Amino acid sequence: MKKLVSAGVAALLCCTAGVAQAEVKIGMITTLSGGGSTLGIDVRDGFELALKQAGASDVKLLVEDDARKPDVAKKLADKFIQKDKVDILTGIIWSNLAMAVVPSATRKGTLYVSPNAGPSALAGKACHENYFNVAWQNDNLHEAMGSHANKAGYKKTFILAPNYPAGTDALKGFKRMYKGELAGELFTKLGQDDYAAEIAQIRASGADSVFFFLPGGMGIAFMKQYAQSGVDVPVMGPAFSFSQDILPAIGDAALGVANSSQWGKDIESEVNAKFVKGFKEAYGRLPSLYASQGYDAANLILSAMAKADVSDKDEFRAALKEADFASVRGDFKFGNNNHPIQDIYVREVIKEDGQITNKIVGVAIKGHQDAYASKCRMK
Amino acid sequence: MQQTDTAPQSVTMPKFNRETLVNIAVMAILLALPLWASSIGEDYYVNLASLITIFAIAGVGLNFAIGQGGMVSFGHAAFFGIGGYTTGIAAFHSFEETLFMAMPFAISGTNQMLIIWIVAMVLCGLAALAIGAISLRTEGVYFIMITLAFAQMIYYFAISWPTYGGEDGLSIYLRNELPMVDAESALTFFLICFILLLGSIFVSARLSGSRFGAALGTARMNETRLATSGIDPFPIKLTGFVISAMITGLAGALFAELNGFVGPSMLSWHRSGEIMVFVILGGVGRLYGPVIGAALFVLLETYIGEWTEHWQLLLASPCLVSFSSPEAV
Amino acid sequence: MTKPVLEVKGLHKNFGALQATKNVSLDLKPNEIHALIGPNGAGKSTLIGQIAGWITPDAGSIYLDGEDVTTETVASRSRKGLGRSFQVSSLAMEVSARRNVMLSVQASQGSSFRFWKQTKSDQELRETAGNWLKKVGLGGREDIAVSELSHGERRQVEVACALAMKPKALLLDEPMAGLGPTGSVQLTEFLEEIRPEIPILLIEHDMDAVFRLADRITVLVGGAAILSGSVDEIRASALVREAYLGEEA
Amino acid sequence: MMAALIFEQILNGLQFGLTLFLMAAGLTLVFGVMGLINLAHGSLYMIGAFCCAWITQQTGSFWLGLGGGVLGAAAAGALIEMLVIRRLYDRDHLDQVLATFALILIFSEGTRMVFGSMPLYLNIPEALSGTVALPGVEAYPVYRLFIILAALAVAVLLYMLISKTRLGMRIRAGESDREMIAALGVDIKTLYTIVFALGAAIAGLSGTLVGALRSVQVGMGEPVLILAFVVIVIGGIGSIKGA
Amino acid sequence: MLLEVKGLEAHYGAAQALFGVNLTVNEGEMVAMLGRNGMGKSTTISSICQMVTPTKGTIEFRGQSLNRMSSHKAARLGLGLVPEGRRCFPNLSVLENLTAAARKGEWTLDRVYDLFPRLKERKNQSANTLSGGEQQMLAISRALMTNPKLLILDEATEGLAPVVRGEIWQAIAKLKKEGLSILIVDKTLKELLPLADQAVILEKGESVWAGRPDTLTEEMKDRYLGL
Repeated sequence: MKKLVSAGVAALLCCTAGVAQAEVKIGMITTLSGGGSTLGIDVRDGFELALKQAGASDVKLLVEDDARKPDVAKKLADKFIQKDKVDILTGIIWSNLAMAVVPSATRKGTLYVSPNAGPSALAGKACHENYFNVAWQNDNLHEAMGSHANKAGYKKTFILAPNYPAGTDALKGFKRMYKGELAGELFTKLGQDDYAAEIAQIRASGADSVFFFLPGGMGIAFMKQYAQSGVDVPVMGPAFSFSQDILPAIGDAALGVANSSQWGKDIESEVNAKFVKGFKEAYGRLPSLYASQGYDAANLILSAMAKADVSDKDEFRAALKEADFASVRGDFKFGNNNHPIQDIYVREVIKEDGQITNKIVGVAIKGHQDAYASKCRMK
Repeated sequence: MQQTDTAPQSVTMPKFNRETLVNIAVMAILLALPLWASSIGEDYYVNLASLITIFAIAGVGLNFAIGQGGMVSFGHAAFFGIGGYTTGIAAFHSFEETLFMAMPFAISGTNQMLIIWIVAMVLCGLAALAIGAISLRTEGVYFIMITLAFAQMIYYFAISWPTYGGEDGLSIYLRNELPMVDAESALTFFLICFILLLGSIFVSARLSGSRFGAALGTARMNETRLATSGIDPFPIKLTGFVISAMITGLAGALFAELNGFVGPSMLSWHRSGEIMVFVILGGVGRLYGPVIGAALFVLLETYIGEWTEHWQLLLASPCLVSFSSPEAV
Repeated sequence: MTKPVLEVKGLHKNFGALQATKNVSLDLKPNEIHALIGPNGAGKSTLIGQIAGWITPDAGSIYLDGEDVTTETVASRSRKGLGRSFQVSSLAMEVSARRNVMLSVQASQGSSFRFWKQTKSDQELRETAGNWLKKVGLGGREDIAVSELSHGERRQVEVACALAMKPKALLLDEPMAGLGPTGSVQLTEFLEEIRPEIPILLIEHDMDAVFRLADRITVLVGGAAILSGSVDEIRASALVREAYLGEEA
Repeated sequence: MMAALIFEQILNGLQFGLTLFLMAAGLTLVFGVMGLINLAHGSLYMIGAFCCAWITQQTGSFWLGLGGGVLGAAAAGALIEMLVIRRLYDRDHLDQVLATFALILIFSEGTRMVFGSMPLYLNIPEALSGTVALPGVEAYPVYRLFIILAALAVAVLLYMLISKTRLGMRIRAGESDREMIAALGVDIKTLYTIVFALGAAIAGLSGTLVGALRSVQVGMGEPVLILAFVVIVIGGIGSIKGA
Repeated sequence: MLLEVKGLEAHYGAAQALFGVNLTVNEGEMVAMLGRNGMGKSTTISSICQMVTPTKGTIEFRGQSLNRMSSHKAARLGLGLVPEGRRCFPNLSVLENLTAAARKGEWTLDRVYDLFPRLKERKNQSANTLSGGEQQMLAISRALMTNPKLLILDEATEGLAPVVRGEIWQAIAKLKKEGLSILIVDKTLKELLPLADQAVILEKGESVWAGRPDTLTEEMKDRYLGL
């Protein structure tokens, strides 16, 4: 629907490089309005930053807002494929939107590089050679948090997540690793912004800890209301609940909370330093993990473009699968199902120079691959 | 909408007044553009034309209720959605090779469009029968609100039914099939929709001109007259409501095929409002009005949406002026 | 004694504390015009509403041609032969006079669930309707939209609609109102003309017309029928003068 | 433990119910007096919340924001009444529905143009954050309690206004016989504008209260509006008691 | 001259109800408008009060033209209407009915209660629980509370018991004596004619006769007003 900054990067940089190969057209469908817009904006900004830093003149990026609605995302995908004839689709934040778009798009021969959503179906039975996930399989960060909960000695955790594919994956992931008992398990409505009832149940449950996965505005609303509720059970969650885009909105309520992430801005590497610095300079704020995923997605595509022509689908796919790029998170490679095998860290929310942010405090799981890879028929 | 009769002998001669010319022109353009777009390989525009056509069918359905029967339904998204979900659910079971219902009624999914259309229309008819039977006992605002409330109930029901996607909706990975033709082809699918649009307009015109149509029209203009003439308004209106819902339901089934996706947004009250806008933009009660309305709406959305995200503002402002000025459209 | 076409027995209707109809009984015999008069607020509209079927009485019954129709709907009473006109015009304004009458004709044929055949090419239906319009004096005006007709002409269309149902009894609610002097004279003459065919229950304020037309007059005051009798009896009645005009004669 | 949970949930339900009541009261007021079905009522809720968010950001005072939210919604209500709604009273309900539907689009898009599509988050003032102990519940958020009390206060004030003041008498008189109250010299147009602005102010207040709790964003009024409609349909249109 | 109506015509939708009504009321005068039911008396009153917009003719009140004036402005100039059917606000109490539209002037609650003591007894009762006569008293008092220059009474005694009628007539006589200008429609000529200073007869939407009531012949009464 909404056309935002798009036509862009290529046009800006057209004068610096000669035409090397056919232009690659990328269609980005992401959430730029409503409660989940911070995620989409960070993915977009990270993606654009990578293109800008690489001086990629042969990439044409088109960006559209899906407003977090599956039908809109589907419509945009059709438009990108049929009208704009893009080579690669990317950008979807939400698993339910991904499920509406990805299977039919990849089946029609369009490549899809996921910078965020990684629903379990697409990692297992319904994996596809045209689908690459450069972020994580949905369960990953939650699995990491489950193993962290064991280490932290929690015995009675209350868990909640929104009722959509990523939400069910999240709780499944947590439970896969967590060894203690559950004080309660709740699925909330996607986009819900009043958690009075849930908080009351947490209070009544006698839990010793709370694990929650509520991305975007939902997490802000939950944490603010949780802080006011007077319930003082420690909370933990995946990075999504404490990512840089929403920490300022949550405020001091988040301080000291543990969360799991495959990335942190304090990972020491040349490429990460370049990314964090470049992001701050370009947008005047700290990057979130979503931005890092957008950045990696763009770099993955650029690495493939250096090796193969996009018009040769087989060759280009193979180039993507090699994942021959420097990821900001450190080691990165694809498993058989085109999902990452990577380390996952535990971070803690701290205050640094007056800004609330995250700091890596340890590694939760090393070289982790998702639980669905074996169900995928790809090699 | 002055339907002043002409002398009987001239009835057989079509009147070539301006409205007729506009109608013919609109239909010709609607047919010609996708043919041309398809010939140069731009399926996107073919699908855009299909979308217009499908919305027009939905509008024809609602127009029958509002323009002919005076029943201002603010819940037609319910029928649009039921039509859509019928397609989605049938395709889902056909794809997963599961049964829709276990014993004692084993119903398997199907990917045959003809069957799906019939089932969709029947289901919409039944839903309309139930909704209408209650709603039509009220009038005016109450009718508007009750139809809205029913549609909302179905919307919430769809959201909370996880088997069929709940909030996330259902994807239809492969378009369903029609005998002898390749419905997967954009142009073929457009032609199917176009024929169904012509069919629905024809049916709606025939019905309006029939004895039943005369009774339904009187129910709109003056219900007292109808009752005084010895015709119970309720069954007449209910039948009209059901027919209207069935046409809109067919549009919903086609919409699901076109998008390859059904979701609760098909059932939302915004959708009801949009279908109403098609009817109003084209002129309430005008047979071809919804075609013009749907075309305007889709083109505005597509092209004004290209250069400003606030296209709805541009849509709403003139609407507001026309609805609130003394001499309406 | 001829059998009454329309008979009302002991009708009661209360609206909250207000007794709008108090034990009203009256009848309408073949070939007669029975006028119902009374001051404003005497309960005439409520009574008519009950006879026509818009209002359900609390007690009492209504017979049409010997059949109890007390619980029947408006439409069903119309089908069974109760034609009526309204105080405020009740026609479909946007369509022609002929279309309005055609509806009554099709209803009298009991065929409103025919979906396919087009009415505009249904010559029989059109002509039947046209004949009724000619009969009420609207020949040549059949195909004009009702909204374009004068008030008097609309009254004529209403009567044509009622007649097209081939009613057993006519209920006319203030047909003279708003007609102007010439109009009411014309309508009076027309009612005279049809009296032999259809008995009429006439509610009217225009006393000239009432006295000229009525065979019998019933006076309704405060929801009760206080007197029923011939024109001369009513004219002479002190009771009526007192109740109706507030005079003590 | 169980009893405490139930009691807490009852309070939460009460808070939600009262917010709905405020919406429904405004809607029924307008419907009862003017016979107008106003779909854009949810937009006034949103406008209240945005005014509050903006003023709070500018001044740093939530209380100024709260006042501004109410006044802003009332002003917006008065404005649309005079520009648009006034022309709709004598129109049929189809026109009313469509015109107010168009108003929703205009308000939503207008707000989006001014404030963007990012949700805004309000900070609750110090005095209202934290929890209180209530009989049965050891800790209940002060702000939620504040919403309950504020909504109850508004309900009482509204009741007083309608039943005790001259304005209220005129509103009720207009409800039963509009022509007659005009014939006695009451300016019905102004009365209607006031009633509409009043309904808008109440919507704005509930938007503001809830917006601070949750988030302030475009379209926030619609789910509440739809629920309020359902409440009204069940409670019977036009009666404030029903709401 | 307080009120002057000239050549008034009015329609209800397509139906013409008034075909030319002329009427004048002088300061301090009581004018009776006579005619049978449906002859246009109430329509004339509605037109004066601008509840019906006249299609032709002029209405002047206190030297100002009322044509195209909104109904509440006309009322504020000093028209006090006691409508046919009383039209009290049923959901308001007696006191509220009286004060809702009251305007300052010599008529106060106390004076109204003096005129109709029964209203004082029932001041907290809601209007729909009153008897017909009490409702009539309320309607008259309600109009008085707006402190009108001209009181317009439309069928103020219709459908009332004789005793109550008497009470109402007494009150009307009292008002007249105090110098209030009154335009009155009533069918009880016996009480009306001795009180009225002038009379106008309406026949089928036209004023056909005007003059002093004592010059009204029996023959005319019978022709225009009788049964």
